Amino acid sequence: MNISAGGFDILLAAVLPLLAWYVLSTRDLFKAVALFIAYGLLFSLIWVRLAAPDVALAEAAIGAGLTGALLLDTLGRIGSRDTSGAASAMEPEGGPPDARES
Amino acid sequence: MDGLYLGVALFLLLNILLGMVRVLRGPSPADRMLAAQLFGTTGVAILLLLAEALAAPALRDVALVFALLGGLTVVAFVRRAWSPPTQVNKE
Amino acid sequence: MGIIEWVTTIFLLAGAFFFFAGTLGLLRFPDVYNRLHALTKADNVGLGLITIGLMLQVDNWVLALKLLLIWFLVLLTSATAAHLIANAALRGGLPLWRRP
Amino acid sequence: MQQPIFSDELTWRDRLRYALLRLPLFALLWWILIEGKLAGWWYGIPVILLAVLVSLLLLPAPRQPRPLMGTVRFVGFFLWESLRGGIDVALRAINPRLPLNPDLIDYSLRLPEGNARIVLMNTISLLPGTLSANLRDDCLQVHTLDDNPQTMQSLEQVETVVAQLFGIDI
Repeated sequence: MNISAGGFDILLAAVLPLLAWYVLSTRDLFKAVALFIAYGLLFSLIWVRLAAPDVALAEAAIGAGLTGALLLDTLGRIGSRDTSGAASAMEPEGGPPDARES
Repeated sequence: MDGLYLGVALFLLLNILLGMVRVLRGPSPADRMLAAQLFGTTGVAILLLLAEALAAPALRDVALVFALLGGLTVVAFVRRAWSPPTQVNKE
Repeated sequence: MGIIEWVTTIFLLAGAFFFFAGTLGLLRFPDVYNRLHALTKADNVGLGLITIGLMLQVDNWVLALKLLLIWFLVLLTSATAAHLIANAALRGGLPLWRRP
Repeated sequence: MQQPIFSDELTWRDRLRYALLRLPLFALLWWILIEGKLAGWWYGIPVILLAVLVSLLLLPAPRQPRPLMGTVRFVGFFLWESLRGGIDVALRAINPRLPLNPDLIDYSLRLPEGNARIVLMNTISLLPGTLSANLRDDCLQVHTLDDNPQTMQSLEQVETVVAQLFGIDI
């Protein structure tokens, strides 16, 4: 039991700073938002391990969910096409796809 | 049994971290949004296991929130963030 | 361990396997549509198996109902989310991968 | 958003009837959520009433009574097929040769517009090898993992089961 629990904690503690670094350093805004949502949910797991389920609830709902949705909305308004990665990914690489314009 | 619960929970956490590679690599925004879904389902499973192992029933409510938030972020993504060039913004 | 413990163990391990397969599909499948298949279906079966495994262990049957409710909620949201993402990708013109 | 809050199609007596029908359902849901404790009712009663009100706003249309056999058959079918779907995709994912032959197929719906279609689309997304991608008029675009003639048949089968769930003849 101790090994698994210890491994769980160490893994969380090791990955979270790395993820935080990625969120801050990435140039692609959309990628940053997606990583931020993942970061919030992992953070909520940390609160769970610290025996604070109420804080975990708040972190998941406000930190990841609500803030994530607001950030996505903001991104839509400022136009995510300006950022590097999102723009290039939107262009179909070869010929028109099966998508029909709706 | 608690050892089994924690072991499976650890395995699922490793699974999420492996899935994060897809978020980092993309290539499209839709690929990255799959992370929300990954966390929605896998996070719920982890929390249910921890609730049993740590005898903390409140974690089931956290799992409930996880389940709802995955859907919420995906809706926000589809309706707001990702307005494809072919589609005229009708807002 | 009694028989119920063994059954729970089997269900939990099977569930973990499906989660692993889902992640594997997420990494290996060639485009967003295929990845959606892998993630939605494999993870839902995984969560379902883990839910059943845990339901066998609870001492209060209302709790078992709650676990079932949570699973049903995840089922609903992930099916809807998968459709929304696929729809957005299609309208956004993400090309479909076909076997060459 | 231009619609009035309550649509005028229903009389207040009808609304009261639906509210009374839904009340025990939401009470049961709350009871499950608080894990059968008795202490939560002080918050519970207002929340349940609010939930009934919101449900009347969001889903005012009266539901036809569901045929019981159709429901049972649907649940069984759904559980079995979603298990098959999970196994199918898991085997594809762990197979080193990655046996995928994806395609986008058109399926013309026989079900009428409404909730039945939503249930059908969500069900298709969880069944083996199919994912509903786009709905335009009566044509549903379905993404399949493996393009073979059986897919059409299984789609028709799903539609039949969903139609039975709603008691619709197609």
